Amino acid sequence: MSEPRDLLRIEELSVTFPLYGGRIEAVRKASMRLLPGRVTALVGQSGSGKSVIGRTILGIQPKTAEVSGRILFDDPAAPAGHVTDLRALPRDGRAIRKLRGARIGMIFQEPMTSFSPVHTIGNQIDEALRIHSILSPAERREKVLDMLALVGFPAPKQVIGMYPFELSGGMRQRAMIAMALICDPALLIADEPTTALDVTIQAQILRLLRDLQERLGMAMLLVTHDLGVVANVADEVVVMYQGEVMEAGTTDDIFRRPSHPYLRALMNAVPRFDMAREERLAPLVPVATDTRRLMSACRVAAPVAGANPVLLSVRGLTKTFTPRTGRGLFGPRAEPMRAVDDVSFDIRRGETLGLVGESGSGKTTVGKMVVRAITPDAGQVLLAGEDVLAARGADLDRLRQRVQMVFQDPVSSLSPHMTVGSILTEPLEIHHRGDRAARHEAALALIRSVGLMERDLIRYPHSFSGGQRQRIGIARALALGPELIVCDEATSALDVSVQAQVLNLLRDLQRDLGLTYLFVSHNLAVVNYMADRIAVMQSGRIVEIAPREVLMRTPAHPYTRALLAAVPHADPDHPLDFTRVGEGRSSKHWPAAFRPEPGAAMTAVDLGDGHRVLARADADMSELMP
Amino acid sequence: MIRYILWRLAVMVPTLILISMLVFTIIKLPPGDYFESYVQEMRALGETADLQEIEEMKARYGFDKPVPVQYLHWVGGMLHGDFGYSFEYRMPVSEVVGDRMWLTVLVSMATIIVTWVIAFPIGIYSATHQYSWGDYGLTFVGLLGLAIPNFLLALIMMYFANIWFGISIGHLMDRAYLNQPMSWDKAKSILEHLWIPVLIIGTGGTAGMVRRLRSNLLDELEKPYVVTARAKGLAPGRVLMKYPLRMALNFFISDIGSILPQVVSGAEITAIVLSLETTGPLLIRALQGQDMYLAGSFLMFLAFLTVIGVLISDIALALLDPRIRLEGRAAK
Amino acid sequence: MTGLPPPGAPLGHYVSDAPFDPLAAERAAEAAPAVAATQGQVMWWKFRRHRLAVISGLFLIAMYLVVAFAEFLAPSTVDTRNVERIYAPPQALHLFDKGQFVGPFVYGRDMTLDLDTLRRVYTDDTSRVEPLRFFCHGAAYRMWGLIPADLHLFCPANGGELFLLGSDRLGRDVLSRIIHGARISLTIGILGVTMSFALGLILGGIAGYHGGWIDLVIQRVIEVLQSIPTIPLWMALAAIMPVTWSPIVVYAGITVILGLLDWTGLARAVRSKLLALREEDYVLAAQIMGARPRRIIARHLIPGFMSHLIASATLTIPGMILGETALSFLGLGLRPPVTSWGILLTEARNVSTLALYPWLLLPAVPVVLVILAFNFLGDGLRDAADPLR
Amino acid sequence: FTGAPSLREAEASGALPPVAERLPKLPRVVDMAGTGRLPGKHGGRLRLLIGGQRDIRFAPIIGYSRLLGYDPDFNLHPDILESYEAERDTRFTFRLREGHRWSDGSPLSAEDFRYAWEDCALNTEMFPAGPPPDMLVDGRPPRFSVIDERTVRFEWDSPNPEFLVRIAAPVPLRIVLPSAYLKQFHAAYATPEALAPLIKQQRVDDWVALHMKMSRLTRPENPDLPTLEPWMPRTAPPSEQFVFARNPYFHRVDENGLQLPYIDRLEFNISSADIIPAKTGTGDSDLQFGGIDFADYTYLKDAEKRFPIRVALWRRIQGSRMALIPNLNCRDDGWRAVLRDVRVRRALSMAVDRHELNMAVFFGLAKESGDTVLPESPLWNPTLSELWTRHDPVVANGLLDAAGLLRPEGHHMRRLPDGRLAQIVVETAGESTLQTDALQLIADHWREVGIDLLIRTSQRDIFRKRIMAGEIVMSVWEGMDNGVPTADMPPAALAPTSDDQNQWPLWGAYFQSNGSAGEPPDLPEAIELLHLYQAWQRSVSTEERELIWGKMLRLTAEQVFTIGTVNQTLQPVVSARDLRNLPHEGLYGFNPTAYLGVYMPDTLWRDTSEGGA
Ligand SMILES: Nc1ncnc2c1ncn2[C@@H]1O[C@H](COP(=O)(O)OP(=O)(O)OP(=O)(O)O)[C@@H](O)[C@H]1O
Ligand SMILES: Nc1ncnc2c1ncn2[C@@H]1O[C@H](COP(=O)(O)OP(=O)(O)OP(=O)(O)O)[C@@H](O)[C@H]1O
Ligand SMILES: [Mg+2]
Ligand SMILES: [Mg+2]
Repeated sequence: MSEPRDLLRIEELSVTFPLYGGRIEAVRKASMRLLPGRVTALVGQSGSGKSVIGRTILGIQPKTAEVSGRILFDDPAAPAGHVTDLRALPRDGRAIRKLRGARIGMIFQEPMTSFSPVHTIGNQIDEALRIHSILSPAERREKVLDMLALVGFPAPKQVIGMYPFELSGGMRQRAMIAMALICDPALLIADEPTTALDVTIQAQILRLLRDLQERLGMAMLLVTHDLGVVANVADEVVVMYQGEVMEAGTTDDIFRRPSHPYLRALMNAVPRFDMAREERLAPLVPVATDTRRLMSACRVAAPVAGANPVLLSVRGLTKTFTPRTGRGLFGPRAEPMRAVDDVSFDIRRGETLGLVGESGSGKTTVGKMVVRAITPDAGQVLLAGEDVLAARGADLDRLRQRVQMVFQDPVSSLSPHMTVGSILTEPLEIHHRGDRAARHEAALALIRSVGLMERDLIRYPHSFSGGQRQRIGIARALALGPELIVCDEATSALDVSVQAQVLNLLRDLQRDLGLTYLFVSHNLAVVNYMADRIAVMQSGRIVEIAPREVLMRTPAHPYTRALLAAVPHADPDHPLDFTRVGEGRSSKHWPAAFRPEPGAAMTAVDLGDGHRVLARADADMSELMP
Repeated sequence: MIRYILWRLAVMVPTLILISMLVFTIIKLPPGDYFESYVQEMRALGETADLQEIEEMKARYGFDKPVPVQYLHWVGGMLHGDFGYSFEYRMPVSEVVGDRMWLTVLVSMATIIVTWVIAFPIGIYSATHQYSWGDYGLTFVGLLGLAIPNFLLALIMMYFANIWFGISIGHLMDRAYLNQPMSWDKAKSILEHLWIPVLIIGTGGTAGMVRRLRSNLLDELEKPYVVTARAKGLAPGRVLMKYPLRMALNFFISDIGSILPQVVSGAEITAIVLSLETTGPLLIRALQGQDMYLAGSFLMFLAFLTVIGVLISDIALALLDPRIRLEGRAAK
Repeated sequence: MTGLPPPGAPLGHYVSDAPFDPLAAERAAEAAPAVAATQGQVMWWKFRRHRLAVISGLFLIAMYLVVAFAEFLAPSTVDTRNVERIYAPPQALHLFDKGQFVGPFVYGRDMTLDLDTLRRVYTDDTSRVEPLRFFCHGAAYRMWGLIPADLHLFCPANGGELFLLGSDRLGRDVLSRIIHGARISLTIGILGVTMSFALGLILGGIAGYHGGWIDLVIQRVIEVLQSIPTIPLWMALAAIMPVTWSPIVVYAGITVILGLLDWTGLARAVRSKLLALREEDYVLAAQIMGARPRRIIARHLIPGFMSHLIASATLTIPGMILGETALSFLGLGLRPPVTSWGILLTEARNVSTLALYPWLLLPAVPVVLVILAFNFLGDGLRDAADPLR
Repeated sequence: FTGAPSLREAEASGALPPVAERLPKLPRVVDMAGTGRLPGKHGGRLRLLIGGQRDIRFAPIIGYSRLLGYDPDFNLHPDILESYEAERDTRFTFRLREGHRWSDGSPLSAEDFRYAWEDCALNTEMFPAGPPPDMLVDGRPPRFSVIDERTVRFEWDSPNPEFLVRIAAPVPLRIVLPSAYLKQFHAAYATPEALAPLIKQQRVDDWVALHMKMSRLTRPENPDLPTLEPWMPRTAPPSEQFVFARNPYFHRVDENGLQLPYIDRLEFNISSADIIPAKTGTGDSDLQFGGIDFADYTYLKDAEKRFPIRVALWRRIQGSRMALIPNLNCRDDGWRAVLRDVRVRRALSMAVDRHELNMAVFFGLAKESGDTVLPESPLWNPTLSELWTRHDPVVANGLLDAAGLLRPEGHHMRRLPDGRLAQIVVETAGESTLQTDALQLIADHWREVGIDLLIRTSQRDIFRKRIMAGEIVMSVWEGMDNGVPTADMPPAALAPTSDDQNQWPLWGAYFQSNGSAGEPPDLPEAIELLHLYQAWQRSVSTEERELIWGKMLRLTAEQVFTIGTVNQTLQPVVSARDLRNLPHEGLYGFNPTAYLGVYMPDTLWRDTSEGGA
């Protein structure tokens, strides 16, 4: 090894955005460095400038941004001592283009919108290869297929011809990872690369990244909120708050000797599996939102108190998609794909059902069918006894006010041409609630309750950070004061402190107003914190459903067990065994009783206590009990 | 897709029937008929018309029959490939068009190609260099072309082309080559004459194209997927071509339906001023003189092309953007 | 350099010593003046930053004031004639006569006939100084066709003549005719644009949003309408309009009907864009909120298409302003004494004008200006509606 | 005799006989020097611009080769005929030149007359309604007889003074047809089997249509049809250019024995009407009279500096360039009564300031006059031109007052006796700005006498319908078509004889249809005009006719049935500078001058010694 050097050195980087009558200082004199072959984790508050740093390194920050400082890149492939200041390179010039994609790969935080909707996945992944390598088309295809397999696609050949909007959130994220890695970069900027992935796949990806790191000496700037991931993969950690570096050090230093009050608050806010039911998460700023006031402006009727009747009842939901792969006019019709397969469950009023499961298992699709955004092929959705799918006219109008959804993709679910103020007041406007001033008040209360500021009301969605957008989505879902909210990965982009604030808010609302949640998440700790019962999905079916404690303590289904085993812990003393995780993911490794094989009828077997698991109808009880 | 195309072809039949009725109404709408206007025109020149022949033709072409019968006669004829008889030219409609058709297509195609060749780079330049001097300058020139009526522009260009370059006014070729078989010299002469009409007809379209392209591109340029593409190290030009441009083409593709008929109808008024040997003036004269079969058959031909163009445009749209599902909405 | 070790060295444990107060930011924001603004206000702020657009807007307002007060602003009426001053070239406006300031004036002119070429030759007579009169009584008119008056902003000197932009073949003042022509050029056509846009948006929006058989029907209607080129339609319509109608009513009627038929191109563009956009999540979100299709189209989908719409609108305007040139060319348009810029240009459509009386082409100038103004205004509006700016 | 050099080759190859055999024994010798012309030489071409295919009809009009035709002084003389005799205008004997041939070389003989009359005009399949009305006198056809190979005779019971006039007309009566060529299309000569493929090939329905199509003379679209004109068509439509080549058998020679025409070919180029002046001004035409107007003169004159062209100004022969024509048959009772009052018509005429009009629109070069004949006509009477045309608002006001169109106290505008405002709607079918411009001036003039003039434009084809229906109170049209008549030309235009006379369409229709349409005239002066015309039709001597003409002209001028404005307006005629024998001044009109026809375009020639194409 020659003399030690930094792969990337960021010195005194500042980035500001102009805003009417002011400016947003997204990054303030931040400095950090990356060693070759090492992982530096960048953690910090939502909106603290992490993504902006990532983009600025590549020179793809928005045109309006004003940047100062130095970004020194010391390419190991270049002759020693040849350090380039990336900032000084001409925008989109040849020099920087040679680095982008080839030497520095980037995984964007929002994989959902970072793909062009009109090009196939294969085409877009292949593109970097096409520019930076001299491979033949066949070789390239081979490589793309390999990469797709590596990131966990069971059928890469099929994925190559698919369009982004046909993939689930997690699948898109994996495609994004494949795209960033395809050229074996020296530096990978991974902006929350695993938020949309279930823990087993997350583990697989992390292992892949570590492999590459070891094999190719790839360095990684890992932006993440999951301190568990940090503890497991990072060598060094940089903590940011409001655009400034608050604390930096080795993983050991950070986890064992957190010094800055912010970092300590952050550590405290991590949800743990051993939390008591009533224990609350500790946000950075212990704000108490007056839940009644928040919704009084908008709420139509107070929920009926009393026993816990079933609010939402889902029976036999099924949905099949026909991929649009067959390009060209006369291509053969592609095989239809069953995304959701006979899903049934109930949620009582005031209860939270956690929905976890494999990426691409149909969780989002179920959620969308519940809110009647997608029409199921078969099945029934009953809201307090009313058929959701059959509602028309005034009934539908009422229904729309009772059920809301927080979308997994915060970017595309916010109209790009509306200010946040308009977005938040729109639902009220639609249902003629209050006057202009009252609506503005309501919007203000909503935006504050999710930790944003008044001035954000006049900004457009694109100018927010990922976490901020997600919070706007939550605020909008709350605006109408619905009874049921489908939260599809509602807090995946939030740092733990803000997450704590939002989760507490949701819990308070539930407590005070009896809100009901269908809570889709990959973060099992969060699900554990929020849910009363948890359902686990795999390949379009619910494989296990049980009350929270039961599922956490005595998971029956091998997939559930694999999931639980793959959760990374924010504790350097309990590292994840990457070599073993993910074994339970594929049904091949499952015991026969759970293995879905042609001809074998599968049913939900009741294990008592509301614990049901999907198994062969003829399976022996003992085989099923853990 | 094949099913969709077949279905659309089937739908074309009632559409075309409807259109044929409309066309027939339009050519029948003006009071009077060809013979009336012919007699009047002759009279205005102080001459007398050959009334006998006119009476004869009137009877022969069923002008005394009720309108629905005339309509059926006309449509029936067209189904047999008989497009009627031109009173003005006194020969079957199919023979009147003659050379004009390919000359029209030549002018129109040249115009369209020139329009595109000019408009695309300029539109892209204007969008990527918004509010630069180049953007303003090109916008100004383009709008100038748009703001001056084509016939005036034609007149001005002809006049000055004649005064300065000695190019004879109007037409598509030197008179010497008329009715001559195609030859090298004739082609050269056509090319020499072509640029004026192409430039004139192209001005308005080019400016429109540039402005539309510019604004559509501006919308797309900052989209996240463009940033992604840049992060892959794609050159700005390539990024532009592959992503925003393709998205911005949506408007353009949806308009193919009207391009096709334009190709054969030509810019009528400019063609009249420039005395081009194209079909535009033919159509206008036929309409003015109420040469109804000539006008009607021509309009029907245009309508047919429109319908085909719309179909092509729909298919192209679906190919361009996979989100567009023409066969109905699967998800909702 | 705070906390950053030299290249390659092991990382020390850096802890910022800046004071930390999690509530500071919030308090600071609270202290700042509240920026409660609606989306409309935000857009207005953005529009104001676009200088050229603001200037264009002001120019257009001025033009519409001219439209409103044409009779007063024009030195003479539309068809005031002076057969002694046929084809008079524009007169230069002077301020100083022989080094002496007299205010705006023109020199008197003499006309001689050249009987060989049959041309009228005008020569300035510098001994006759004819100062302009302001707020003067001149040719009588009826304001808006109602109130009789004869007050003008400026008129020629008593017994003098004033043809700042020359005169035409009947000795009518080109400037006055341009001013009067603005009235039709800037109103009727715009009405047509508005109508065709409203229709294009609504029908295209419905077809694109709903798709399915609604789309099928609307598309067939579009096909049928697109199949009929405008000129034949124009001719047919002009032919059936009762002869007893005044030309202006006929023209307005035709423009309106054309507006009713001209929406197809836009509708198809809107439709195809919406077919793609309707699959976005924010449309779903709006549906879940209970928004009606109308609202979704208007508030969520159309704005994503605003640039194209604005560009199309500003591009259609020249077509409408000059629409009657094509009509007049075919002998179907407006008739004297009604006039418009298009008419003025059509009247100048022969080579004689070009070669001998080029000032008759001056009406093209306001046309160009108005079209530029509309386009720059459009640019400003586009930017105001663009969230990225 | 000398033939054209361009035909030498054909002569040499035997495709054409030598010139002496192509000419009649006795060709018509045009005395160039004697008529102020320069004898010329063969060769060259003339390019002309036309606005549409149908304008190739100019070729046989300006070719003006007729059995007998007018000279520039409107004397009739035999042209194709060697001689003719008209006995008391009832018996006409025509004698052909010996050896005269059609342009395909077939002989012109009595058979061609017989074929035209017996096989065509009398053929009930071709003319189901009987022979053309132009050939009938008192409803009866002539007796036709072939005297010998070269002599034929037409004979009526009563005089037919219009017969020769019609034969000499720009579009002549068809009494002779190339029978040798046409018989192949005639059912009497060709078998149905022979006709069938021709019918199919020409895409017509039957042999009648086939014959009609192949024998069209007025619009020479069939290049195979033999002709007697100086140039014969060489282009089959559709085309943008129509070429007419010299007729090798043309029957005229100059005094040096050169066979006419001098010019080898005419090329008619189709241009849009709008740019004909422009193209003329850039030297794209060698002889241009159609499609250009007085308003273009300045431009054309200007172009003389740049291009080898020459602009001449001829005089138009209309009785009035523009006339206001009150419709005495209009349906509006109030206006009809008023307009039938001669005082009103006179007042309206006197209210027009013709001088201003002349100055504004015609540079003062036109003549202010009523709608009557021009000085070039032997029938001209200067007092008639001036009758009721002086601009005198005082007299006009007096006349209107007397006619009961009173001005209420304190008002400027008059009212009709029925109380309506005296607003007269004048309709034009005109595309010309000249009409609308002039009307605007007249509107001002009439306002002086308290009459409000509104201009309205209708489409040309519905204009006629509206006139017939009486919906138009007053129209604008040109005055008498032929302002240079001789006494031998029929004065039909002055009497109610046709439904296209805008002043009395219904009376005209009544006469035209022999009483089956329209209304009988009920205005004494109109009735008298009709009687005078009928008297002319029965007249046999020129003196008698002169008398009748004189009476009719005076009556119409007195009665001001049409309000003329100016006449003898100028028409630019542009020619290549090296073109010889085109008079610098001439009369321009359709009938009887056949545009340039009477000035013999076959005598035009290009003086190449001076350069030019
Ligand atoms: N284009 C932009 N215009 C204006 N402000 C912006 C823009 N992009 C980001 N910001 C602001 O800059 C700050 C930093 O944003 P950034 O996206 O880097 O946050 P982050 O640390 O990635 O947060 P998260 O964890 O929520 O993704 C935020 O306050 C955001 O509102
Ligand atoms: N519009 C569509 N067209 C075709 N296939 C689709 C479409 N939407 C979803 N799918 C498919 O349906 C399956 C389920 O998708 P869904 O989005 O419900 O997964 P998910 O459980 O939400 O996954 P993730 O956790 O990754 O978000 C996926 O395999 C996806 O490819
Ligand atoms: Mg971020
Ligand atoms: Mg999902």
